[in-house]
Formats: sequence, C-alpha cells, structure tokens
Amino acid sequence: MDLLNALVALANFVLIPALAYGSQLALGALGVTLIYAVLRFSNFAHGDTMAIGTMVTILATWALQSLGVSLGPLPTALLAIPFGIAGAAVLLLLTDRVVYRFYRAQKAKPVILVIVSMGVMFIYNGMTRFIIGPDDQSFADGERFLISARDFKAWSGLDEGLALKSTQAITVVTAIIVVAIVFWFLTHTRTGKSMRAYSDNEDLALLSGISPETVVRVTWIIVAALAVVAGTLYGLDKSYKPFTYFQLLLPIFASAIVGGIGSPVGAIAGGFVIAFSEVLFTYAWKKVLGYLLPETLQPDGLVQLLSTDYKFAVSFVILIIVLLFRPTGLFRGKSV
Amino acid sequence: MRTLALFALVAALILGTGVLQSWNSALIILNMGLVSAIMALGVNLQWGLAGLFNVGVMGFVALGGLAVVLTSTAPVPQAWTAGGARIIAALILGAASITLGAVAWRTLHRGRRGLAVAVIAVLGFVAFRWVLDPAVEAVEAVNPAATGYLGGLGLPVLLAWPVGGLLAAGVAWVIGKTALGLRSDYLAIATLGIAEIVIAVLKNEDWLARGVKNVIGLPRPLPYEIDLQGSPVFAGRADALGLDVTTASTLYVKLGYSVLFSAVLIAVLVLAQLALTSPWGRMMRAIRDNEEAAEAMGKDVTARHLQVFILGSVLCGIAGAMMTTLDGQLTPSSYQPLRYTFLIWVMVILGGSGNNLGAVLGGFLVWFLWVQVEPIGQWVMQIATSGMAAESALRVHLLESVQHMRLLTMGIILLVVLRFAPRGLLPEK
Amino acid sequence: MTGGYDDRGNRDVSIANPAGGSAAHPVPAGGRAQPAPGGPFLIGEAMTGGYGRGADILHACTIAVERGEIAVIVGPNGAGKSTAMKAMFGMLDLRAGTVRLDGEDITAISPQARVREGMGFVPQTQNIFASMTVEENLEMGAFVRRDDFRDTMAQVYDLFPVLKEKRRQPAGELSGGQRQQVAVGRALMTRPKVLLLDEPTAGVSPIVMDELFDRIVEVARTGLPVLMVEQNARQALEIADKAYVLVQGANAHTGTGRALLHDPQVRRSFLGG
Amino acid sequence: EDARIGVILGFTGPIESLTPGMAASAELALSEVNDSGAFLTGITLVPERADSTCIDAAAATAAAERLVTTDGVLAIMGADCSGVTGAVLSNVAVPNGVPMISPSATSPALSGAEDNGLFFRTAPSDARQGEVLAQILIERDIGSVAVTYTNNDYGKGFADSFEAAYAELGGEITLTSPHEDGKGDYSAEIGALASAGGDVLVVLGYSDQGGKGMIQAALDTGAFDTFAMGDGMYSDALLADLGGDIDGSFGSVPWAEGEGAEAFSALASKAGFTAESSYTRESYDAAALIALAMMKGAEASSAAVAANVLDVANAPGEPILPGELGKALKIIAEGGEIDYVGATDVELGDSGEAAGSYRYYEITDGAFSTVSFK
Amino acid sequence: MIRVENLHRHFGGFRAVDGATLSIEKGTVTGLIGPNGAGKSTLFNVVSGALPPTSGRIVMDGEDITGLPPHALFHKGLLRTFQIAHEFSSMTCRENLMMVPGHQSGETLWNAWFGRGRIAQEEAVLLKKADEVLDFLTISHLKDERAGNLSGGQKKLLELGRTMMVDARIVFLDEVGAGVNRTLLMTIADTILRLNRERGYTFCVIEHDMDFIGRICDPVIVMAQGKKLAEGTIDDIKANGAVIEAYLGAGLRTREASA
Ligand SMILES: Nc1ncnc2c1ncn2[C@@H]1O[C@H](COP(=O)(O)OP(=O)(O)OP(=O)(O)O)[C@@H](O)[C@H]1O
Ligand SMILES: Nc1ncnc2c1ncn2[C@@H]1O[C@H](COP(=O)(O)OP(=O)(O)OP(=O)(O)O)[C@@H](O)[C@H]1O
Ligand SMILES: CC(C)C[C@H](N)C(=O)O
Ligand SMILES: [Mg+2]
Ligand SMILES: [Mg+2]
Repeated sequence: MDLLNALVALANFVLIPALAYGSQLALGALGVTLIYAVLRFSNFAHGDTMAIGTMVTILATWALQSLGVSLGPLPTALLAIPFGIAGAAVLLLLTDRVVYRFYRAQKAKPVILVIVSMGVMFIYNGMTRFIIGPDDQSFADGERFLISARDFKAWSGLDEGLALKSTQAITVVTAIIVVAIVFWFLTHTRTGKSMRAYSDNEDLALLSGISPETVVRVTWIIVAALAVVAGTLYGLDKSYKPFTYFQLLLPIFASAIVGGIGSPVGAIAGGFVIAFSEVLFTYAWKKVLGYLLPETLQPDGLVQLLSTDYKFAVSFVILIIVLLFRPTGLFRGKSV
Repeated sequence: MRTLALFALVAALILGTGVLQSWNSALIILNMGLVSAIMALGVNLQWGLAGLFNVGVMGFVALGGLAVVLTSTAPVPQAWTAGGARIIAALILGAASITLGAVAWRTLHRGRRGLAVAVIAVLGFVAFRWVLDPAVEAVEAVNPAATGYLGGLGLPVLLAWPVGGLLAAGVAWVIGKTALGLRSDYLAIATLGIAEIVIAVLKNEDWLARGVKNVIGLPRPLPYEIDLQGSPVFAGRADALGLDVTTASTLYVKLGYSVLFSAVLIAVLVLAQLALTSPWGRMMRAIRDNEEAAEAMGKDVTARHLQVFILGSVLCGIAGAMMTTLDGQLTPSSYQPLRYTFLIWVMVILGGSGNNLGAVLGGFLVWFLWVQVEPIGQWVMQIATSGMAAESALRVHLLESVQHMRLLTMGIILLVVLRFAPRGLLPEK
Repeated sequence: MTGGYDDRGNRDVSIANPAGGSAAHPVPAGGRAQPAPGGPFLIGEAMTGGYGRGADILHACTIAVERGEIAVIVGPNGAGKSTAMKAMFGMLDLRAGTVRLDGEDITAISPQARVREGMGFVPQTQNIFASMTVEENLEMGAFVRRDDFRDTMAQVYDLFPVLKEKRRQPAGELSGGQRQQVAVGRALMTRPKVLLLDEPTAGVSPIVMDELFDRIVEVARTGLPVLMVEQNARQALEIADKAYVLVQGANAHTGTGRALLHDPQVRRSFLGG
Repeated sequence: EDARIGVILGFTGPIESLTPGMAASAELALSEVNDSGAFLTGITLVPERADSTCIDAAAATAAAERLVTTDGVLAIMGADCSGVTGAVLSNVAVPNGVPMISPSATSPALSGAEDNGLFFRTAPSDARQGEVLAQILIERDIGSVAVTYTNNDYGKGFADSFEAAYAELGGEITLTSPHEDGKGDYSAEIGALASAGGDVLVVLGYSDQGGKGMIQAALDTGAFDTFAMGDGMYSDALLADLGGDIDGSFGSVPWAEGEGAEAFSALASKAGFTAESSYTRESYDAAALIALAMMKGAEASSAAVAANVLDVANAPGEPILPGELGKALKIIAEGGEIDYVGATDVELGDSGEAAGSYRYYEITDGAFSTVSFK
Repeated sequence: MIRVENLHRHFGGFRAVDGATLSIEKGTVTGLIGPNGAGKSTLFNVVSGALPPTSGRIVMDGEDITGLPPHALFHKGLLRTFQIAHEFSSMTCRENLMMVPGHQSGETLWNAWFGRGRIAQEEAVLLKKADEVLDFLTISHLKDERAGNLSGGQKKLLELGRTMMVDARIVFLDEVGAGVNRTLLMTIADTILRLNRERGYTFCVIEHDMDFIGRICDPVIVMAQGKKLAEGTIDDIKANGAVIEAYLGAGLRTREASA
C-alpha cells in the first residue's frame, strides 16, 4: 500500500494532462461558443483561424528571437501573442466585411453561414500553408518544465515521477482567467450585454439603439484574441502543425456543445468533460492499483476498461449521455 | 427554368470534361456525382424536410461500405471455426444486456433504476468482453496479412446496396430512439459522435472487416476491364466503334455503373418528390416549422422524426454501399468527416435545402468542383505566376505551394456561388 | 423542453430564423438627418412601402403626432398599422414619403440612430430579449443613455410591480402579459422624446391595462408625444387627442379620439359595435 | 515529344509534410534522365503531379483517372499511402494498363492485390521490417516492450508482423496501443502504456504526426525514455525537435548500405533539398525505374514499363547508382544489361516488390548513427 | 368533461400552478380569467400535454389523460391554440389549415407513393374547407401568402382557424382575442357560440377582454397565483371583491359607468 506513489502516478498520467488538454479545448471552445452566441452560427473556420493566428505569432516570435528578445524562463511566444492577435483580428474583420456581412444583411439562415464558414475555412487553410507550409514548426523556448519527472523523483524519493510543464501551467491558468473575464464581460459590461441582446433579438437590439456593426466587430476581435491565445498555448505545449488545428475542431465543438452553447463557463466544463473522459476511461489502472493493493491482490491484467483505440468513441459516448440527461448542455446553453 | 438551366450547366461541365480532358474522367465524375446526389437527397430529406441536423452522414456511408464487405466477400472458413460462433454469441449477449438495461430503465422505480442499470451495464460489458475477446484474438490470428476476419456471405454484390440501407436503418433506429429528443446543434454533435463511434468500430474491430488493414478487391457487379480486353467479341465491337480496346473497356465499365447508379437515383428522386408534394410532405414541413404546434395539431412528431431520420440514413447507407462497390475496396481510415459529412452538407446547402432537385444538383456540382479544383487551382496559379521573373523567390514559392490551391479554390468558388445564390442555387420555393 | 412560452416550437435557429424570418430590411446605417423645420413633432408623411421586394403595404399613409399629444391608430387586422409604425422607426425602407422628427428629416437614418435621436418603440411581436433577465431587458432599453437610470428603473418597477419580483428571471420564462409589461418598460427606460407603442395592452389584465393607460396619459401630459396602435380601441380612443383609422395601408378616417369614438360607422366597422 | 509520368502523392492531408521531398526526388530522377540526353530520341519525360490526399480514395481515383485519361501519363510514380494506392491500382491502373511504382505504400496486404503485373514498389512490405525490428530488440537484450502504432494499414500491418516476430523470439509485449494521427492529445495512450510498463516503447508511426506526439508525451511525463522506431519515424525534423532527449533510442529504416544512399544525398543537396526524410530515396528509385524500363523497351509506353521494370531493377547487369542514370541509358542503348541499385539497393522480387535492406541506427549526441545494416 | 384535480406545475422553486382544482362542464363555454402570471397558460399547457405536471391529475370524460402527449389528446378531440401565435411560418395560410385534420391517408408514405388518386380526392375536400375557414376569418386574400408574413392579428386568426378545421370535442383558446380587431372578435364570439350550440363543442377560453368574456362565457373561473380564486357567472365574478382587487381593478366600474 503506497498511497503517495499511487496519487503521483494518477496525477502525472491522468490529472495533469487532462487538465491541460481540457483547458486547451476550453480556450478553443470559448471562441466557438462566442461566435455561436452572438453571430448564431457554428464557425468551421475557427480551427484554421487558430492556425493562421498562431502562424502570425510564430513569425513574430522568430523575429523577436532573431532580435535577441527573450522572456527568460517563459516562452518568447507570449510576447508575440499581441502581434498574432492583431493579425488575426485584421483578418477576421476583413473576412467579415467581405463575406459574412452580406449574409447578415440578407438575414440568411444560420446553416448558410455554417457552409460559408467552411468556404472561409478552406481559404484560411490554403493561406496558412502558402505562408508557413504544412510542416511542424517549433517555436517554443524558455524552460520546458516547471518540474520534470526526473527532478521530482530525485526530490521526493518516490518511485513515480511527476512532471509539470510550464506550458501546462500557463494554459490552465490562462483558461480560467480568460473564461472568468469573458463571463464577466458578457454579463456585466454594457458592450457585453449589448452582444447578448443582439444575439437574442437582432431587430429589437436595433430598436434599443445598439449598433449591430459595433457588436459584430467587437465579437470578432475577442474571437481573434481567444483563437490566438488558444492556438499559441496549444502550439507551445504540443506542436504547431496546421493540419492538427483543423483536427482540433471536432473536440472543440464537442466541448462547446456539451458545456452548453453560448455559455463561457460551459466551455471550460465541456473541455474538461471531453478531456477527462478520453483519459479516464481508457486509463490502465494497473499501476495505480499496484501501489494501492497488497501483494496478493495485485491485478494480472491491465485493469483497463476500454482500449485506447476507443478514446474518441468513449468521449462521445459520455457526451451523448450527458446530453440525454441535460439536453442543452451542462450549463443550460442556448436551446435555439 | 432556372432548374433546367442549372442542370444543363452541370451536364455541360461534365460533357466539357469529356471533351477537354477525357470521357473516362467525365464518367468517373458523373458516377461519384450520382452517388453524392443520393447522399445529398438523404440529408435533404432529414434537414430540408424535417429540420433534423444530422452530421453523422459519414457513419451511415461507412455502414453501407461495411455492408458490401459483409454481403459480398467470400467467407473465411478457418476464421469461422476459430471463433465465429463465439463472436456471434458475444454479440447476442451484448444486445441482450442492452435490452435488459433499457427495460430496467423503463420499468423500475425512479430511485433505484440508475443503480440497477449501471450494474447491468457493467456486468453485461464484462461478460461481453469475456466472451468476445478470445474469439476475436483467434479470428484475427488467421493469416492477418490477407484475412484475419470472418469474411462475408459471398452473395452478389448488388444485394449489398439494400443491405447497406438496412444496416443504416438499424443504426438510425437506435440513434433515433435515444438522441432524436435533442435539438439542433445538440443533435448534431450527438450524430457526429455516433458516426465517429461507427468509424472507430470499423477501424478497430479487425474481425469484422479487417479494420485499418482494409479489404481490397471487392467483387463487382460488372465485368473486369481486363476480361473485356481479353474478349474477342468485345474487341470486335470496340473496333467497330473506332475505339481502342482499353478505352472502350474502361468506358464500358464506367457506363455500366452510371446506368446502375442512375436507376437508383431516379427511383429515389421520384419517391422523394412524390413524398414531398403529398400531405406527408406538408406534415413534415409543418413539423419543421413549429414542432409544438404540429404536436398540438395531432401529429406524432417523435414518430415522424424517427421515420424521416431512418429514411434519410437509409439513403446514405445505400449510397455508401454503392460507393464502396465503385471503389472496389473498404478503407475505414478514409472516412473523414470533412469529406463524407460536411462536403455532403455543402452539396445540400449549395443546391438549395428543402428542394430535392437542388440537392441532386448540389451533389453533382460540388463533386465536380471537388475533383476539378485541383487543375483549376494549378491553372490559376500558372496564370498568376506567368508574369513573374522565372527565378523570383515568390514565383518559386507559389509554384511549390500550388497543391494548396486546391482547397483554396474550393473555398473561393463556394463563397462566390453562395454570394450570388445565398439561399442555394435552387431554393425551396 | 423550455415550455410553452417559446415563440418557436422548433427551437432550431438554423431553420426558423429567430428574428421571425421577417423580410423587413431596416434603413442601413450611414444616412444623415436633414433639417426640415416646421410641422408636427413626429410625422410620417405620405409613406409608401412594403416588405423586401413585395408589393406595397402602405399607400401614401400619413401619421403625425404633436408634442404632449396621444395619437392612436386603429384599423382591421392587416391594415398596415404595424407596418406604418415600423416605417416611422426605419425598420422598413420606404419607397416614397418622408419621416420627420422635431424639424429634421430622418427618412434616411438607421433605426439605431433614431433611438439616439430620442425615439422609443415597442413592437407588436418579438418585443423582448427572451434569454436575458427582466432587469437586463430594462437596461437594454437604457442602452443609449449615459446618465444614471436607476430612478427610471424604479419607476418602471413601480408601474409593474411583478417585474421587480421577477427581475432576475429570463424574460422568456414570463407569462404573456408579463412579457408585454417588460416590453413597455423597456421602451420607457429609453427616456424617449417620442414613444411609439404597437398594441401595448395586448394580453395584459384589466387592472394592469388601466394603470398602463393612466401612465400613458401621465407621460403625455409631461410633453412626451405618444403614438400607439390599439385594438382595445374604445379605451384608447377615450384618451386619444388624435386618431387615425387605417384601412389597407391608407388613411380612412382621421379626427380626435372622441369624434371617431362616436362616429357610428367607425364604431361598427372597427370598434366592435 | 513529351512522355508524361504521373506523380501521385498526398500533397494535402496527413502526410503533406513528407510529400514535397518525395515529389522532388522523383522529379530529380526524371530531369536527370532528360538532362543526360541519352534517353529515347526526341522524348522528354514530364512529371505530372496530382494529389492523392493520402486518405480519400475517391478523390485519389479521380485524380489518377484524370492523369491517365486526360494527360495520358504512361506510368505512375505513386501513390503514397497504402489505402489510396490500392484504390488507384484497381480502379485506374489495372483497367487502363498503366503501371504504378509506389515508393511508400508498405502495407503487406498489397502483396496480394490483383495487379495484372502492373504494380511495383520500391519500399519493402512491412511484414519484413517487423522481423528486423524484433531482431534488433533481442540483440539489445530487451525482453519487454510496449508498442504503439499509427492506426492505419501501415501501422497495423507493421505492428502485427512485429508482434509475431518478437513473440517468436521470446519477447514480451505489455500492451499494443494504436494512436490516431493529427490528433491533439496523446495523454490517454501514454497513460495506458506507462501503466503497462516495458523497457522501451516501440513507436511505429510517422515522425511528423502521432508518432512524434507519442514520444513527446512519453518524454514529458517520464513514462519512457528510450524508443524503438519504425521507418516512418526517421527524419531530421524529429531530431531537430527532440534532439538530445532521445539519445539512446534506435530504430530501423529501409536503407541501402553505403554508396547508393550517399550518392543520392549528394544529388539531393545539390538540387537544393534534403534527402534525409522518409521515402525520398524510394521515390527517386521509383521514377528512375520507370525511365529505365522505357529505355529498355525502346519506346515510351506503358507496356514497355510494365514489361521491363523487373529486368532493369535486378541482376544481372552493370550496377547503377543515383546520378548514373545517363550511364545506364547509354548501356541499355548499346544493348547491355543493367542492375539498378539506386538509393535503396533496389532488388524487386517476382511480385514486383522490393526485398529491401534496413539500416539499424541509434541516436547518439542528437544525430543518427548507423549500427549495422540488415 | 374535463376535471383538473389538485394540479401542480412548478418551475424550479416557483409554483406557476399551485394545486388548482376545477372542472369544465360538457357543453359550456367556460371562461378562464386571472391576473397576468396567474398560471392560466401553464394550466392549458399541462392539460393539453405540452408540459408534464409536477403532480395532480387530469380527467377527461372519466378517463385519466394526465401526461398523454398532445398529439394523442388531439385525436381524443382536445384542441388548443397558443397565446403567442404558433403558425407554420414557411407554409401558406391554406397549407396551415389543410395540415390540421388527423388521419389523412396521404400522411403515410405508402399512400404518398402509391395512393395518389385517393389523396387527390381528400385534398379537394380539405381545400374547400380551408377556403371556407379563411373566408370566415376575412383573410382569404392571403391564402397563398406565407403565414410568417401575416400581421400579428392575422396570425391569431389563423391560429383560431385551425381549430375550425376538425370536429373537436373541447377547444382551449388562449387569448385568441389579443390583437384581434374588436369587430372581428365579436363575429368570432358569435361563431364560438354557434359551434357550441350547434355542434356541441365545449370551449375553455382565456381572455382579458371582459366584453368578450361577458358575451360568451358561462361559467367564468378566476385563477390567481396558481389556484382557483372564484367561479360563477360573469355577473357574480364582476361583483366579487377579491376578483376586483386582484384582477379587474376599480377602473372597470368607472369605465362601465361612463360607457
Ligand atoms: N418556463 C418557465 N420557467 C419559469 N417560470 C415560468 C415558466 N413559464 C411560466 N413561468 C411563470 O409561471 C407564471 C404563470 O405563467 P402563465 O403563463 O401560466 O400565466 P398566465 O396566467 O397565462 O398569464 P397571462 O395572462 O399574462 O398570459 C408566471 O409568473 C411565469 O413567470
Ligand atoms: N414580414 C412581412 N413580410 C411580408 N408581408 C408582411 C410582413 N408583415 C406583415 N405583412 C403584410 O402586411 C400587411 C400589413 O401588416 P401589419 O402587420 O402592418 O398589419 P396590422 O395593421 O398591424 O395588423 P394587426 O392588427 O393584425 O397587427 C398584412 O397583410 C401582412 O400580410
Ligand atoms: C507515405 C507513407 C507514410 C505511407 C505508409 N508507409 C503507408 O503504407 O501507408
Ligand atoms: Mg400589428
Ligand atoms: Mg397566458
């Protein structure tokens, strides 16, 4: 019986990774959810927005690095984020101007906008690959670990190591702060409320003196910021590869929806639901039980509920079960 | 009028491909266009007619593909002796415990049923795995590079089309029973999830259809080109037509598929059109417009949703089986949501949702583009760079990235079309 | 299920555009107000127009209201009353005619700019933000105000005590009559220079209706012109300084409230005998 | 006159970062032939690229169909991924009698495909590499491993053959867990593998995809620190990203001893791209074989390629290395025999498949170093 | 005909219907009035199956119908309208009406495909009926207009029109009058009375227009705070102090005096 080792193993392989991954999904989901809430469509281009915004950040990071600027133990990319945000914001506003605005004026059905956003996705997709290419790009620098598994073992004398990457810590903290800010912004500021009003009833918003164009512009800028922060943190933690960002879209949508569309807090909850269900249900408990149980009861097999082949399937099963009991998501999202 | 003109345009595009590129290319586009049109009709039935947001199209298409393997490939006797019976037993056991769970949920009292169902689920799952796993291992060990699965029934492949529909119907029924209570995007994500689950099963259950190792060389409803090329009668006819025998054989086979597919499409289209213009169609539109009111006017919304969800899925299943037949192989990892779900949605919306002809048109047009944007993109790039200095870095970079023009071009065309026809090319009247 | 109060049975935005599929195309932003001195405080003069590309609904219809006056529009269903109101508010791009407010031609300016010019409007349907709380609905009414609006809100709560009770509840969960109160409250929050009400009393109980009418009279006496559409016409005409009967998009009768109330033909055809 | 050669690779999709190098290698061979001036008189080889997407069989088929029937390509260098390769083969190549030489489709299942003598590959089937890798592990006295493979026909086929070979040699596999490429997070897989334990983690994936993701995650959590890798993992990018962290890891990659590979590296760097990435050598060889077979058949036709590939690829004859294509052409023109060795020591079996040899490498001081060849 | 027994419907902690017990007798036109938020519409929604009750029972002609879905109740002859018009917005007015009758043979797919002849006959009959109803509601010029484009009042009329497409046993009308022109409303009142007398429909009517209630309803039930407050003839009710305080207000007297 070795509680400490069991806990550390669990934390190292389940809790920390899932928390970090969940936060990454949450940051992405927040952008999706905001567009859904205010502009009323599922934005398929979000994954590629993240990719293209991160690309700008990377280019800026390289420029900074070549100038010798650094943040010490922190990744230089954090300094470059504002450039990424600016780039993404310009791009999104331009896209809105050229593409989406027309459909808003037409009062087109949301599903049309969904398809239109797929067109935008294709275009962003091509642009990213034109500029930076389809390959993996590494741009992380600074200290990779707050504490590495090896150091932890040495320090604690335990058999199990505990690794905490600096990017994981940054991601979790950022996600929580950003969600709190967005939530506060939407419910407590004039602009935030006008965004919700616009999303609820466009005509009436007009009658209240809310300028739709302002609302839309603010939304895109916030979305740009969210996308770049999410994309950069993800890229720092894992790797930057345009194709992966596109693939992230599905779990991001899943998080946004299971959390309750339009709800910032739901985005976080949704991100964690997806991340934890992927990791928890396919985790092989052998190691942990090995520490907990006496010699005689040691498990022979892996004590794995399902093989990892099914991790996506499991996360979707969990999602469906959640929805069956809470049909509009964990945090009562928009039902419309 | 507009309908006619647009269909003429599509016809012209395909014929143009025939003249400018080759008739083989034209026919291959036509054939996949026909298949796509059927899928689009299925989605249109669910969305355009009933407002059901199904983004699990890929799952049903894949089930159709599975049906082809299960019906038409030859059975693998060693695999059957190794574990066939046991696998069947495990499946029955699994189904039984799910049924038991559902019954318990329905009959037991509120307080206790959660626990009871959980216990049934866990025990059922453990028993299922206990029966299944050894059998799977045994089956997959039978010559894994070539077989390693149970094989199919060895029946004619055309039979697989209706079987694909049935398989899709079965799964659609289960989904419908559980998830159709969800609305819009919540239903969407649930169906998306189920499609992913179907693919996960297809990829990882090797005993079923070899998983990611793919089943290649599926039987065909039409003769093989090489056999035709070898047949003197055929060669004679080709000669008489003034064609060389290779071209003639490839065209012959493709035309054969075109005829088969067209027959299915026309039948489906006629039925869909009849349904749309009947009181049934009116009822469905009413349900789509306002479920609550429709319910109050005596329409059983749940049952109708289930019905139309199954119907639409059946079409996707049939089309999936047709497509796998055309490909001649089942490759589970090629089922990607972008290609098999969202592209179909693009077809429906671009064509004009709620309008069957629109869906068909969208099916042809979008498929045509999907295939032709590659040369179009290259061509555009060629023109764009032709003015630049031969060695300029930009030009080199652009030419190197020319392949990425493919999706970019697709995106631009999509946006341009939707700009001029914001409700689709053939909007619902 | 969110219950029976949702406007849309099929809660799928993707099909039923939540804006109700209205084909109205508001006047786009960017236009300018032109000076046009003289005339009543608010006047829609010889307005002609319709929805989208459809046929004309309004045919040279004129509606005006003076400072301190209550003007009431009555008419059969589908006569174009709501359309006329929307046109005056810029929710409908007019094909001919002008709208003037306080000596300025505002025909070309957008609805949100008209709010800034001091117009307040309660539409007939879709007149609340269903997903926002009652209090937020009221705050949105005060969106263009930069000053402290707490006392206005207190007044609204005084007028409709039930709203105070429910101020943290999403407005979409209210009863029909309560929603109507929210809608009127929202418009009052604007502190407008002129108030346009499209059937403010539809669905409210007699006791609240009385209060509402009292309040409207009171408000008008402070100099704020009120233009309203009413099917509850007899009561409305009693307090009206001026009244219009619209039939098929054109002015049919105009007069003081009392005059029309006592006009037997008007009574028979439009006021229910 | 132009003789067109199709280059069908997944320029978009999951292996989009590998394909530019592959295409460049193939085109390098073709231009070498053209530049030599010794090819069939008056005929220039022209590459025609098309996108296989790696995963969308229908799109790949359509693209191949276009190449064959519109552009009139005489032979195809491709496709890349095994799935689309099978589709193109049975739907386009066989019906039209166009030969295909794939540089990278390594699925064992393709050996049994109905090809009518038209399908060749310069990369060995994974059935063989599994055995090689198993031997390497046993040589290193590693008795217990965990395995992760990319969940496609390549990875699965590879894993199957590895497992069988390794078990045969007495090794123990604690857990085999597939991973999907291009996904965001691999914590779940690493968690399970770490729990299962094992001395090293065998990674049968792609270096710029899930394979790298898995290694990264394993390093980050401290689950494993030594890795045994399959061919898909061999790339400079991997070293650049993970560098010293994976010192001591090792693997196998289809490779020819010495000369040929070096000659190719030199050629490639002269042409301005790097050869040190997966399947560039195989691509060069595939394209070279097409040209040589045409020469041998003395006409630019599909039939000539199909009929002569085995002849030019195998002994007897003068061995030909990369960069010596001109010489080879001359020999053939003079009626001599050649044995194309190329960058990967090409030797095609009866069924048109490379037997292939493998390089057993180890990573030391952040660089690949050869241990031996197998 | 309908008996509601100790019915509760709570939303979270809020008791919208809080132990209402009332009955609607066969052959009557029962009025249901009460202050805004009294729980009238909620009661309707529960009775018509749109909302499940928290507790309590609903009995129709001796049969327990609690919790039956709305479509089943429709086929038992229970019809309702919505306070906020629920038109089928993308369908024409005519279609809005023609879809109502139950058991149309064209509503099964089989017949839609293979029974076109029979459908055509049925449709002709339905069409005629729908046009009559539209005529009656003075909106026949809009028969081919999309219902979504109607004016607020016209939508309410259409809502009412649907109940006239079939032979109902009991019809629940939720504020059909709000937004409807008073002259037309009086014609509607007459029709309600006629349907009641000639065809034996039972009505339960929510309305805030006391003239309308007074003209057609007997008895009148008053609800407040989720419970029944009073019941009686219109005159009883108008004289009831509690009702005046909660609902009618003092204004009514003064108004009536002046009229
Ligand atoms: N979905 C809901 N969630 C929370 N409260 C609700 C909901 N629906 C209704 N209510 C509350 O229940 C009460 C009763 O509403 P109901 O609509 O039944 O009133 P009503 O008697 O029909 O009023 P009116 O005459 O204004 O139409 C109201 O106070 C309302 O706020
Ligand atoms: N969004 C719309 N699109 C097209 N036509 C419309 C639209 N809204 C209303 N109409 C038409 O315009 C005419 C006038 O409608 P309006 O709403 O102005 O009537 P109203 O006088 O307010 O009637 P009510 O008393 O019933 O509210 C009606 O015939 C209606 O069919
Ligand atoms: C290009 C390679 C990564 C392809 C892989 N060897 C396959 O057979 O799928
Ligand atoms: Mg109106
Ligand atoms: Mg009500």
